[in-house]
Amino acid sequence: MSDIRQFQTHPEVEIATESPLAYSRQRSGAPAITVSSQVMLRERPFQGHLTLRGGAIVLDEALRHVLGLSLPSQPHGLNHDDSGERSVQWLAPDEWLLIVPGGEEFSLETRLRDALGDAHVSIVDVSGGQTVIDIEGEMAHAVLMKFTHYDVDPTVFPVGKGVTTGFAKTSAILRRSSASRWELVVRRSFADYLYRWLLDAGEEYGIGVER
Amino acid sequence: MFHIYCPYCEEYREEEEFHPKGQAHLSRPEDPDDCSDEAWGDYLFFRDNPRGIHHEMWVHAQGCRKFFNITRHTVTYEILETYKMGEQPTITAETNTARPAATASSADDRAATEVKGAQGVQA
Amino acid sequence: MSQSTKQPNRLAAGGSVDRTRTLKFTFNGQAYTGHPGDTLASALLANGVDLVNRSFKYSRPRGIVAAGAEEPNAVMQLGASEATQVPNVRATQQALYDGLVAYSTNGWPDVQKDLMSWIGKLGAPFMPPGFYYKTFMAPASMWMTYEKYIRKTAGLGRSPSEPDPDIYDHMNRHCDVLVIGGGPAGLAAALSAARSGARVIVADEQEAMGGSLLDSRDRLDDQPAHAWVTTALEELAARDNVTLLTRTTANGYHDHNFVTLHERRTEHLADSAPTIEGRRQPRSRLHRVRAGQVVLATGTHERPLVYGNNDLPGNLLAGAVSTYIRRYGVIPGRKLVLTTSNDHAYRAALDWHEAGHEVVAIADAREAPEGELVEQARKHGIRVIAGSAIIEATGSKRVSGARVARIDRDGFKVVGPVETLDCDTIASSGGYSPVIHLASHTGARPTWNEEVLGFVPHTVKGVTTTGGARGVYPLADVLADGAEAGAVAATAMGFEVATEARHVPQATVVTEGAACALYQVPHEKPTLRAPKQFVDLQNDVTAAAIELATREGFESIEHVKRYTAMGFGTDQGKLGNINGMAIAARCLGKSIPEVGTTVFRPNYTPVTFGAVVGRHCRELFDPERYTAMHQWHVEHGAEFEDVGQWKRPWYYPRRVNGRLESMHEAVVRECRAVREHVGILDASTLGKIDIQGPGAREFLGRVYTNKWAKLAPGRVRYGLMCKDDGMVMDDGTTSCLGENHFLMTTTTGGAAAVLEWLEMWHQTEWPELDVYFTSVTDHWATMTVTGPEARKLLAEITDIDLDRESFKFMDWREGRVADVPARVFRISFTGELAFEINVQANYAMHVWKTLFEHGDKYGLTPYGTETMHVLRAEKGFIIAGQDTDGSVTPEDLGMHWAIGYDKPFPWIGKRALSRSDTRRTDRKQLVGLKPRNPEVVLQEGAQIVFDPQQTIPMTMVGHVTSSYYSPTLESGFALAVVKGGHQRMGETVYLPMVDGTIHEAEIVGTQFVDPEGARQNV
Amino acid sequence: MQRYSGFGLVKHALRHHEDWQRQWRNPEPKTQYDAIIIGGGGHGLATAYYLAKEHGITNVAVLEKGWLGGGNTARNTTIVRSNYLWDEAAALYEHSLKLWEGLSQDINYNVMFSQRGVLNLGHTLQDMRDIQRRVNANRLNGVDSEVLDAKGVQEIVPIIDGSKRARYPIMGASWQPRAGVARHDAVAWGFARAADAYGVDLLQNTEVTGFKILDGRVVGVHTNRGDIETRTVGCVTAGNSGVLAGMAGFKLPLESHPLQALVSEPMKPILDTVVMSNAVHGYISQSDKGDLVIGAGIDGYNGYGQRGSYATVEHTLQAIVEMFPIFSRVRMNRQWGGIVDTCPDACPILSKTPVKGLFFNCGWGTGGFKATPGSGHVFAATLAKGEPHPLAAPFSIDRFHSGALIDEHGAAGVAH
Repeated sequence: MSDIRQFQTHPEVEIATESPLAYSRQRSGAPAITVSSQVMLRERPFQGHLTLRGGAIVLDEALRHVLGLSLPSQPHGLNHDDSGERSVQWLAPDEWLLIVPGGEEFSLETRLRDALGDAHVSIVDVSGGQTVIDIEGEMAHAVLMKFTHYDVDPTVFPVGKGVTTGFAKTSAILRRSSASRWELVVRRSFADYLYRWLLDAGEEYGIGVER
Repeated sequence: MFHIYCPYCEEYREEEEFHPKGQAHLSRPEDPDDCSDEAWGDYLFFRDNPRGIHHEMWVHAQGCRKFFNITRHTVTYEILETYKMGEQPTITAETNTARPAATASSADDRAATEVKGAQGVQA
Repeated sequence: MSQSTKQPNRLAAGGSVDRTRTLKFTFNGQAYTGHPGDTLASALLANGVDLVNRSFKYSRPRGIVAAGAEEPNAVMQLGASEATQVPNVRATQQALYDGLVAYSTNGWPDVQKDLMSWIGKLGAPFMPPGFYYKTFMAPASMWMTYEKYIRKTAGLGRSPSEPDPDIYDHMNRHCDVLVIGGGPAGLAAALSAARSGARVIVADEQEAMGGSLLDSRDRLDDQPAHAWVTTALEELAARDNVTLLTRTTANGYHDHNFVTLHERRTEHLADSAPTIEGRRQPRSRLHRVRAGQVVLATGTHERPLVYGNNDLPGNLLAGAVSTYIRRYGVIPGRKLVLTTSNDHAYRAALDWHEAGHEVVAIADAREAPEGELVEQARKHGIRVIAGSAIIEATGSKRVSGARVARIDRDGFKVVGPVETLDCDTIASSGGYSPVIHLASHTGARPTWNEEVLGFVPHTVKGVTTTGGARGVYPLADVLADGAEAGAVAATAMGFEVATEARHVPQATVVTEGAACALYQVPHEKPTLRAPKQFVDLQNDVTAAAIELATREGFESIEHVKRYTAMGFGTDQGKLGNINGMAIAARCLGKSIPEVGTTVFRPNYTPVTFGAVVGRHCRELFDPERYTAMHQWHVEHGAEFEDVGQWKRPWYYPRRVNGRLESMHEAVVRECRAVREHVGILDASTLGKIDIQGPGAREFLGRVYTNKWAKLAPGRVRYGLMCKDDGMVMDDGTTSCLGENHFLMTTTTGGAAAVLEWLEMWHQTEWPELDVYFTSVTDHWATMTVTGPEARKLLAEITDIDLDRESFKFMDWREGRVADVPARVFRISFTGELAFEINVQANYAMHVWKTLFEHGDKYGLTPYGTETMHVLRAEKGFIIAGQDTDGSVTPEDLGMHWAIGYDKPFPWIGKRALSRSDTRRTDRKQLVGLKPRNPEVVLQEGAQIVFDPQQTIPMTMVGHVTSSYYSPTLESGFALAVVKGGHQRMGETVYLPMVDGTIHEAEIVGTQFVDPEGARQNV
Repeated sequence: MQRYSGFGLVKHALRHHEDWQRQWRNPEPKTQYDAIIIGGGGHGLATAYYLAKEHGITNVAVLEKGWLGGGNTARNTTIVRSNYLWDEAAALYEHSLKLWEGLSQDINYNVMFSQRGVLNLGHTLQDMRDIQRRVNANRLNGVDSEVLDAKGVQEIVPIIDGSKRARYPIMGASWQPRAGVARHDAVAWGFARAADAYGVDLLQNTEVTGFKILDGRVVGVHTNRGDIETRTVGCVTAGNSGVLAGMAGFKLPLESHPLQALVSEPMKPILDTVVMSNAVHGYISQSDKGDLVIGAGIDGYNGYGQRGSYATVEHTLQAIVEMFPIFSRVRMNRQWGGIVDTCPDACPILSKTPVKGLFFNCGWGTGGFKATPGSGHVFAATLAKGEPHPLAAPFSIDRFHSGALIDEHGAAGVAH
């Protein structure tokens, strides 16, 4: 075995998967989106999530080389590739979150490790432990204001920013990937709590869930 | 409710994202086996508890998870600076002797102190 | 119930109520009407309701005094149904809505015929301040009985007895400038700040913004003042950078400009928040605001004068009289006498006169009052009696007269004959107190300003006080001051404020004469013998009480307040505190600032618990964390145990012969399944930390007590973690995945703390070690398959070679389980053959279900935490936090084998183990206990003694930490800590129980089942 | 001393209350005292009282930098109980509880000690194990205590939500019937008046600015009103103890933290016992005036500002509404904060110090008010004899070096 043991989590055959919100939809339902819905939710599960830790310079080089994506060097930076399907986000001075289409994460990790050589870094697959919830609609930021003490005024939270901060009684990652879309990256075990919180807080605005 | 400048996130965040971790700049004795019980007890349990300027360690638990230091006045609760682990404070009780040791009524002189927090301090 | 449709005190015109619409409401069961725009107080006054409550201590009749937050008397019970009851609502701040139901909070059988008033009248002389400290002491045994009766008189309103049907929420807000108060100063500040581009929030507690301008006689830009309010609000509302919040009270100012704003969203509409298109909306909302700058434009509160019987219904604040007339079109009486120390209060007399009612006289305490308002009054033919004041009101349930006399303020005596004037209303004004509450919430002490005759706020960083709140009173000055304050605040936030942004309207200038200092009005009799002169109306604190307190040696104002209860009501002494201080100062021969200062605490006005709680209640009180198999557990009838925030299956009761198993039955069955066949546990909640880097191995050696230098890839080791005081904090297994790659597991409850612990040591002490820690708790789902049949079952669905030689105990392997890539760890917490299967959580349900598809024939049984506890205890495996309590060392646990004393680095906890107390041989040590009677299951927490004959207090030598019935042993058994227990094997200890029985048990080793460990090694 | 009684009250009423005497004098400081107590809070005043009453030492001054009883005595939530886990702590608090039981009569001042019982709720299996352990220990130590199940809790407090609906349903509780509440200010005033009657000088607005130490022994104190000689000093200054220890040249294992409390508006009686919950973090009782008196947890940072973080208050009210959903529409009137001096093991320090003649009584954390008479009683004995009273002996500073801590975090967990 090598110094670091990578692990391909995906089976070679088709296997039924359950997203972190599978139980929640059954327990709490998913209110339909109507014309009067001012807030809409959508889960985007089963993506590849990798936590990168290490020095910014080597990681940036490797990431450019492998994905053509540059590492945000400034706090709270969020970069997307041209397709918009792959993103890398600053989490801490030595930590970034890479989100890619589901299934890419293993080979991506391998390629990154190849590119990184002996550099002291850590790459950890956390795909099973996180999911992404999109929040859209004219009152999306109002729901977020109930949800987090972070300043989510669209005039001061630009597109391309992402933060880890408190949401109700836990924490999550909030990103603004486009003018109209906010993304919450939540941990699996807290997903149900956060989902129920969103439904409750969004009731006033006719919140609906894309099914 | 403190508004704390995280020197790693480079912005102010709400107190709820942080955990206080006690006195800053404690260091574990290099050779514990050489310590007397007295010295080891001091390291474990005896902390500065000033009424006035205090250096304390906090962790940005709901953010970048980094530990850092804060210089804070324990009566006015004013945060005078925040700085990264490994750096030294620029404001101490000694450099700040212009301010009298605070007494119960001296929340008054809160206005007198300048905040250096926003930029943090690069050592 | 009779219906009164007339509103005898409603003026035909004036005010901003909508006379075209009628609202019905009831007060004390009597039906009344009012109009949109009314408060409950203005509607009651319009209906001629004088008596609204009985006082707290003396049961004296009380009426409405004020028109805002400072009202002490009109404190009501609201609510049409049991669940919607709200205690202690101030009628002056409650908008009238159709169907409102209100009751007085005191008075029995009712407020008119209150029997308690007789007790109040007869008993009053015996109830000086602090009387309860001086009596009810004999005999000692009677206090609880006395107290029962004292408590019966307690309180104002009552709590509902049913849960709240409404919801509440929070809104976190950020702004550059928060303006508190939407009166002239606040609006001017908001305009100048907003025009600079700053993000501005304006909060005002009233139903409409405008503050004093809503009932002002002044004109702005040659229009009525309220017209300018409309213009200003239109401009602000049109701006994207401005948020206007009406019915929103700034209740607490906290450190670093954090302010809580309580917005009453539906309390003006109905008893319970109406739904909108079937959707619930919050009854009220708490805004948690972090402001760059705060502008306090909170205005003033008028102070009443303190004279005899000043609490009779019909005694009002002068300003309140104006407000009721001008804003609500209500005149609260027919014949008015005004008693004042200043010009401003003359407005009440002028408004009264203009409303067509009689102003009998104005008693002005100043020798030579002069000023435009005084002149106007004289011009109207109103009698002004200079150098005089009302010394006493007369009447029984309503003012019927005013006794006016010439007074010597400095000598504190009446110096002329007393004239009794016939009247039904007395308006009084002793000046104005800046509303400085918020500025002192963080401990800054206000200072007395002799010119203003009031306390003004001390400077607070990031806060600008403006207008009346800092003692600026003429309207033109207030507007200019407000505009300046807004500009200062915006500038401080980096915005440029142009000159034209500070534009304010032109105000008419009214010249006012100087006010004089007057608080308590002297009476012919000394204070202790005079009719009651109230200072704090809500708490029935009189001038005499304050005098008495000072006589008894209570000289600090804090002592006076506490001894008399002054300022401790729901109005927090907004009317009375300054008067009380002045009276204390007079009694002590000191000046007001010498007596002390006044501090306020949040809240400015009371806030509903529900609003503070917001959504963090009921189902959302605390997160519930679930594993990927949770739904299966629910569907299979699991009972759950709360472990930290996780919901873990506790046991799975089955329906047997139509009856659900008890926990004991289920656990016996589950235990047997594991020991005899195979069981499965959802172990996903264990904390899992991925550790990478060349420094990982060294790091593990420093934070664990045992050795890690030689753990090879493919191997797993148990580790024990201490704090530097030598006490066990957590434990778990760590696997070597690669030379520089480890997977650490922690206890379920300890996961977050351990990760933070590792980060702390790395970041603060050993940054030179190249290592990174990442939580993977949620990424992996973990299922433990354990029991003699575990290998057979797993073999059916895995490609991993499970042979005991190639996959040894404490090895891990990777491969496929149910086609899903898995890491399988051969570790055992049950003492049986066991495999811990880890798969990516999204595939977990498939793997779990597949195991059951194949497991049926082996008797695969899901088991919960209770069975897990029994099985591990039979093996003597500890649970950190249950068998340890922060005072237990690894040595105490008998885990010498896990202590690497000879490791080169002085690992965390090592040094502390050689302190004198940790070296004692009679420390409490972990042992097994075998009850002499096998049917006995000792109580967890039972205390242990060596000598059962000893009388109480007995010498306790330890306690039971874990105790269960073992289906394997067919006996109860326990783990316990016992003093010097390791050296006492075979000895008998005793466990005296609450019911008097004393259990006997033998001290034995901690491994009850398979001490050789053969079963897990098969 | 004018004796207080119901009869006396009537007599004074007939004279329009014009003849009440001062409850204590306002004397000038003398130049020398046999003993000086620094800190005029409940503990300091009790110490002075028992020094005079039990040990005949009456040439005593209490130095108070502000007003008597103005610190934590005036700011706590007045809970009195003795159901602590460890023998040493239980003995000390039970000693105190016994003194509470006769206190009003002893000092002729009704401190309104109301033995309405205290419930400590358990919400998890581990809570219940800890409760059983503590109750068993209490009983064998002679402290009244019992374990109740959820039904038993509901019987005592019918308005509590005992259903399974709760996020952390109530599983049971410990119940100490002799525990209760008292009127905090009256305790300070009653001890002050009784000590004054023995001739103790209560010096308010008198701040100690330093110690006179000769050859390792204290010989006097410097104050803002001049120097005073004495060879025995007892420091009872709670949150400020660290500052005074600094003046004497040594450190204490103490940190001063904010501890917050709040009250609702007064309401008709609805809750006639004390309910505490460590697990959901809140405790509550209803005063004789009708306020719900609610205590919050300790803020984690050091602070002398007599205020803490708003989030702490939010969490506490969440817990209260979780336990008592019917209080959702009740309104919070006031909040405030005190400064609690906490030791690493959540137990106090009653100890000699490196300076001879100088003793410290501090570190009570959240347990201070309930200990007032007991603390004063054993500390007075310690000062009088120069050696720790047997109940005080385990609480020496030495334990932080030997490791013999008395870890009461379980029993003291949340403030109370």
